[in-house]
This record gives sequence, C-alpha cells and structure tokens, in this order.
Amino acid sequence: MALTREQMARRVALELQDGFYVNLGIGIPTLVANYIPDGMQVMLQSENGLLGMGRFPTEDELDADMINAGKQTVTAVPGASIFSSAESFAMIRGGHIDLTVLGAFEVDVQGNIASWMVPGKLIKGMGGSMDLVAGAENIIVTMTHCSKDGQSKLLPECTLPLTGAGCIRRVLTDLAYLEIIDGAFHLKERAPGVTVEEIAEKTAGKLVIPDHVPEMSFA
Amino acid sequence: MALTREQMARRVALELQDGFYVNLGIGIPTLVANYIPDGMQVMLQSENGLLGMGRFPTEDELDADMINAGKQTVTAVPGASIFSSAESFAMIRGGHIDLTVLGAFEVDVQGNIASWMVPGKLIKGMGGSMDLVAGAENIIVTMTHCSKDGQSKLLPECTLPLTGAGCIRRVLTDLAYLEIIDGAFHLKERAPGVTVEEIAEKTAGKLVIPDHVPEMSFA
Amino acid sequence: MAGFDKRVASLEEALDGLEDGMTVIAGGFGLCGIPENLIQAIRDRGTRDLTVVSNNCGVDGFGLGVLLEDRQIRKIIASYVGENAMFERQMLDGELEVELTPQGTLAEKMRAGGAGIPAFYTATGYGTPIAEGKETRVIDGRDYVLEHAIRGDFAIVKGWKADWYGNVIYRHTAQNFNPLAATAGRITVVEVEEIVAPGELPPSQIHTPGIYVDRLLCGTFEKRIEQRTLSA
Amino acid sequence: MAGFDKRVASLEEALDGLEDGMTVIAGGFGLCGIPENLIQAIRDRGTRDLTVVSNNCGVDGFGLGVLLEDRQIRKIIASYVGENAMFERQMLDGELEVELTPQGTLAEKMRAGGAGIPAFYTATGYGTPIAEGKETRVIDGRDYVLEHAIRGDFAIVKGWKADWYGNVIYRHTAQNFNPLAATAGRITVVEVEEIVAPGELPPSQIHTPGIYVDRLLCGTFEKRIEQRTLSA
Repeated sequence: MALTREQMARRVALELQDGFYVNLGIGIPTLVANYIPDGMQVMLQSENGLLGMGRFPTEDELDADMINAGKQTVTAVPGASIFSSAESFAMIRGGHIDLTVLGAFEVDVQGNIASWMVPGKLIKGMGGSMDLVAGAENIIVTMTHCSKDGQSKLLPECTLPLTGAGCIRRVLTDLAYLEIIDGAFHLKERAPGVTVEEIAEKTAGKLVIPDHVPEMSFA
Repeated sequence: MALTREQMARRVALELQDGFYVNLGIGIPTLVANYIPDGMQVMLQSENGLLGMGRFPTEDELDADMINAGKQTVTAVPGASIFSSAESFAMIRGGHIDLTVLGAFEVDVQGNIASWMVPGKLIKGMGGSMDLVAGAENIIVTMTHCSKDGQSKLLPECTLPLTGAGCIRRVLTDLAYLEIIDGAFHLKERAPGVTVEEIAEKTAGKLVIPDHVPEMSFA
Repeated sequence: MAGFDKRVASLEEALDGLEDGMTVIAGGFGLCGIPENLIQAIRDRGTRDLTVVSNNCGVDGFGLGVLLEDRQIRKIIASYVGENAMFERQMLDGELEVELTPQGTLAEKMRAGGAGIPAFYTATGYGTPIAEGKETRVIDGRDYVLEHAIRGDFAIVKGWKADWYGNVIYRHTAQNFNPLAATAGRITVVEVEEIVAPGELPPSQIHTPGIYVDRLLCGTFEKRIEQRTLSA
Repeated sequence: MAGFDKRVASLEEALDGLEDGMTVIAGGFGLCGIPENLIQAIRDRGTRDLTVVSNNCGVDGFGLGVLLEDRQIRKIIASYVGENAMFERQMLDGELEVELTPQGTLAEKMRAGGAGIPAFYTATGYGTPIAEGKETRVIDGRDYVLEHAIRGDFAIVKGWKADWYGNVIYRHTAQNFNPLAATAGRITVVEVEEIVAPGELPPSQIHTPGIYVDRLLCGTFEKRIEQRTLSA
C-alpha cells in the first residue's frame, strides 16, 4: 500500500539526528515535525527568519507577527532566534542547515529537481527553494511517486523548469525510498506491501534494484 | 601664518550641515567634533561599529567595551546605534555617510590619495580608509601642506601607494583650502597671513589661482 | 524637521516625490510585517507603472495586492506568487512583467544595494531558468551565478518601534525583508506602531540604524493573518 | 553534550582539533572584544604556522600579539598594523606574511564566507596596490574589484552573554568583527562573560544565532584599554 502523508513524514523523521538544524518545506515535509523521536532535540529553521520554530499557538498566543515560511501562525521554542531574511538565507546558502526536506514535481537521475512552475499553467514561484537546494548538503525530497494522472515523477530527465541542478541525493515517495547515485535511482526500501515490480513500473528514470529490497520501517 | 590643528578643525567644521552623518578619521579630523556649530546636530560614525559617538567618558563611565575607531574610550549619544563591522562598512561603502574627513600623506591633481604606507619604512595599514574613500561622495582631506622636510604633499602624481584613486575633491591644509577640478588644485582660500606666492611655491601639483583668493574665515 | 528628526506629518508627505515609473522596494513576507498604510497611500496617490520589489505581492484585496487590482504595477521582482490569483493571472496574461528571483538572492540583492556591493556570486539558481542570460563562473570547483544589487527610488518599511532619529526595531518574524529594504531605498520611509524619544531604544539592539531612514511615521495596522493555525 | 548544548568543559576541549598550519579567524577590534582566553590557550597549546585572520593583531604582549611573540603565526590577514611594533618588524623583516585587506572588505569577506557568497565586487581598493592581481570590472560605469570569501578552520569569538544553545549577544562596540567571524569558522568557539538558560535571551535580540556556534565557554577577561581617554 502506498504510504500516507503521515507515514512519509514518519519515515523522513528517521533521518533526523540529535542536534540537527532542519528546514522543512511546505506540505508533507512540515508533518515531519510531528514525528521527532522522544529525547531527540531538533531545531526547525523557517526561512522567513526564525530558528527554533515551535508548535502552533493557542488562541491566547496567536500573533500575526509570528509566522513560519508557510505563512502559518507559529510559536518559538525557548532558545529560538529571529532575524532578517538576509541572515536567514546566509545560514541556508552558507551550508549551516543539517537537513532540508522539501517537496517536488519531478526529480531525475542526475539529481535535478523541478518544483516551482509548470509553464503556461501554474507559477507558484520558487520562494526559498532554490536557495535551500543550493545551500544544503543533505536534502530529502518527499513527493508522490506518480502524478495524479499516473505519470512517473522520477525521470530520466526533468521536463519542467529546474529548481536546482545535481543537488538531490535522496527521495522518499509514497512507494519507496531511493538514493540517486551515478545517474540512477537506487531502490533502498519499499513501502510495506508495495512490490519491487510496481516501483519499477512507476519509475521512468533508470532504476537500480538490489537483490534484497527491505520493507520500510517507521521507528 | 600656517593654521594650527585647531584652526584646521574649525575650518572643516564649516562644511558640516545640520543632520549630517559624519565619519572623522584619526588626528586632526577627530578635532572637528569640538567645533560643531551651536544648534547644529551632527552624528558621528565610528567605523568599528558605532553611529552616534559622544564625548570621552568620565572616570565612572569608562568602559573597555566602548571605544571608537581610534581605540579611544568614548560614550554614545542618546539615539546612538551599535552594530557589527560588516554593517558599519555596509553603511560606509553604500554611500550613506554625508561627510568623511581624513588625513593623508599625499594627494594629487587626479584626486588620488596616499595615506597608509611608506614602502620599506612604515606600514600602518589602511584600516577603514580605503572603504571610506571609495564609499563617500563627500570627502575632505586634512593634512599639512608640506612634509616635515619641506616637500609638498600636493603633487602632480602621488608617489606612495594609493589609498584610493580619483576620489578626493577637497583638501584643507595648514596653508590653504583647495578643490581638485579637472586635473588641477584650485586655490579657494588661503590661511590668514599666508600669501598666494607661498602656497604656489609649496604646491607641486598644477595649481589654478583665481584673481581673488580670500582669506579663510572660521565662523 | 531639523537635525535627525525623521518624523513626517502625513502619508502624503511620507511619499512626496514618488512618481510614475519609479521603483519601490517593500518589506514584508506574506502579509506579515507589511507597510499597510504606505501601500494604501500609494493606491490613493494613484502612482502608476511602478516596479515593485517585494518577496510576494500580498493577496487579493490586501497588501500589495491592492496595487495589482488598480493596475498600478508594471513589473514585480518577487520570489513567490503562491495563492495570489490576480498576480498569477496578470502574469500569465502578460499584463504584468515578473522577474522571479529566489528568496535568498532577493534578500541578498537588497542588502547588496544598500551596502555598496554592486554584484555577488551565488550557487542559487545555477542550472535553472533564473540563471539564463546571466554570467556564471566556477569558483573552487563549484558553479555560481553572478547576481546584481537592487536599489529603489523608494523603500517602504514596516517597523515596530522607532525613535525619532529613525532607529528601528522589528517585532518577531515581522522583521523579514524590512531591514534589507530599508538600506536599499534612495528615500526610505518607515511606518511603525510606536515612536519613542532617542535614547529609549538600547543602541546594540537597533535592527535598522537611523542613517538608513529618511521619513518616519506612526500608524495603526490591521495585521491580517494568512494562515490562522492553532494548537489543538 | 547532547542536542544543542554547546558548552564545553575547558579551553583544551574548546580548541580540540586545532592543528599546525590551520586558519583561525578571530573577532575583536584593537583590544576590544577579543577572545583573550582562547588566544592564551592557543599560545599554551603551541600550535604553529597559523594563518590568522583578524582586523589587527593585538599589541606587544597582549591579544594576538602573544602569538607573534612566540612565532606561532605564519601569515596574517588584517587591515591594520598600527602601533604594534613586533607586527611591523616581523612584516618588514619578511618573517611574517601579511595580506593587508581593507577593513570593510575584511568584514565582508568573513560575512561572505559564512553566507555562501564565494565572491563579491567592491569599489574599495580599486586603483591601489591591494587590487593588484585581482580581477576588476566596470559595473554601471564604475570600477570594482572582485574579492573572495574567507573561511577558517576555527573561528574564535568573544561574546557577552550566551545561552547554552550558543545564541550570543555582544556588548557595546565589543561586537565589531565577532558576529562575522562566528559565521565563517568550520568550528566556531565562543567565550562569553555569562551563560544563561535557553529562553532567557530575547529571540529578536540575538546577534549570533546558535546555529553558527559549535563550542561555548565562560571566562573572565582583563579587557585591557588601548587609549584611555577621559572627559576633563
């Protein structure tokens, strides 16, 4: 069975380490914050200028001047810092973020990522995503394996305008966890109940399948 | 008679305007702060990271963490701000300072200035002077007209390593106030009792002398 | 106004000199920390053919969105269109010229504009459409794009507290692009929630030193929330 | 040490991994805001052939001057020699390699190093010896020099207060180069006068966010004054 959004978030959360500064994109990545293991400290960076993002506010705490990069009202944890957008992206571009998790429309075997526009149809804008993919050593892309009309989003070559070139090494979809090495997707884990054959069929880019592909675990 | 250091400072102070942000170099320029006209507000920038430098501290106010660019202990005026060296030079380089006053070893008819080293003999280092001359539209150089051994410091071409190229328009020496226009020093004022002939004799670079050269006034 | 007193009496005076065709840099991220009153005053003024530099362009009917509604904007330099339907439609229809710029690059371009850095290299956007036509260079084995500074004829900024010398402190994440915009305007106008006497703000805690601020005024703010998310 | 607790137990631990030939970026201007104890610890450690990046190099017998005395420094990148006789002598004698760098360019190079900007243009130094061998370019009719970022193996920084997550606040003009140095070290060590619990420092008033800080310790400081000037 394809993973739920929550399962995807839980799987990504396994990549966290104690003391990591982490930037979580909008959508599924945001959910990762709900699955930080007990006893582990992780500090969330929000690129509008907040390091140490906390939970959503209570009605009493609600403050229009306190939002995250998704424009959601949030709180700050004790020990948080707040700064300008230039400082925020100095941090990001300078490689100080330990892990970045973000969504995408497409990823290809060269580690290219497309996530900000569909020509003629949709232009969200890149926001901070181009800086995030350029600045981070350690990125996980989370997305569904296929588009709504069934097209693979793991491609030999991205068809949409790129967000970043050659910067993605790890992809978690609702079907599999894959690493991009030397021009191919390497299948590392499959979602529980999903067959290697299904993944192979739905992966348009070159796929390397090892002899044994374990089922994903979530803890 | 050649101007005293105090008279030089008083003459420079006439160039101040209400609401000016001003950077004063070490030496004679520093003295300009003593001659700000009554009723005029001027804010002094010190490039180590202080906008709104005040007077020297009393014994009680003395604080090793509160110094100016000359490493002197100072105070801050009400409404001062304190910031990093990057911010300080962003201000300077970005052209936000209204007037910069600094010393020099030599100035030439092209507006070049040399002030930071004498090869083989003396290396003070440029400190912030190269940024100041590059960043300011409005600079006054203050220096003695001649060196201690009688050599003119207003030259056809600087002989010492430059601090900045083509950036100086105004020079106040102990003998004269001059403007640099189209490759020549234009004599605008002479120190009281100093003759045009003496100035001409002591100016090595091309000098333009108008029919009437008024004596300098100090108020 | 004498000395360093940057206070002006009205929004009209704050925008005096703003003309058709000028470039306006605006602080704010989403609807957070936007100069609401100055935006409304630009609308009331009816200034047209503006180039607006701002991370995004408000929403339909609020923030910079009202200038889109009135077709006062000719060109936008921004990182995000997002859910702003009018922005997206005017862009796709070709009515509005849009220079999409990565958020960090946009912030750095504003900072550079204020800081006398005419251009800088960044890895951001290399190999993507935003690098097209731009100079690239390999430095220490990595590819970078050359990006140029941005300056504006006006910068409009939203602060929290300021003294009348124009020293500004921002509140929480309403800081965002505001201090950067403030450095990059030939005329920088700041509206705040409270103006205090010089000396009341701690010198080491000033976010925007008064040297960057030309005009200052106090306003009231709606502070509309885009995504009202609450804890259960 | 777990999570974000950056506190270390000793100066030795703070400098663990510092080896001969490494580059150390130091905060401070003159003797103001210098990491006195870390400098002394480098002396005690006896690390040699260091490249030191600092606005100046202390005075004879204090600050970074003690590392000159012990011939621990191979190269200095600084803007000012000033009245430091040993610095000047070692430089003129050719014992010490010196890369004189304008103060603003030095500050910006440190910031760029921390901010992922590999190089930038500045008008500072154009037409002077410091531009020799560097690339220049005309932008909008003005001449600029290309300057590259600086990073260090270590950055040593002096703060005032910090929480144990490494969020730092500087005091008065002891701020100077410290926040820039802090961003540019592969390992950044900060010594402060007081360490408080996370949450005690206001988030919007942090000068150096803890993300830049790897190791933190508390010390006592002599704070020697270079020019003791008093009002009459």
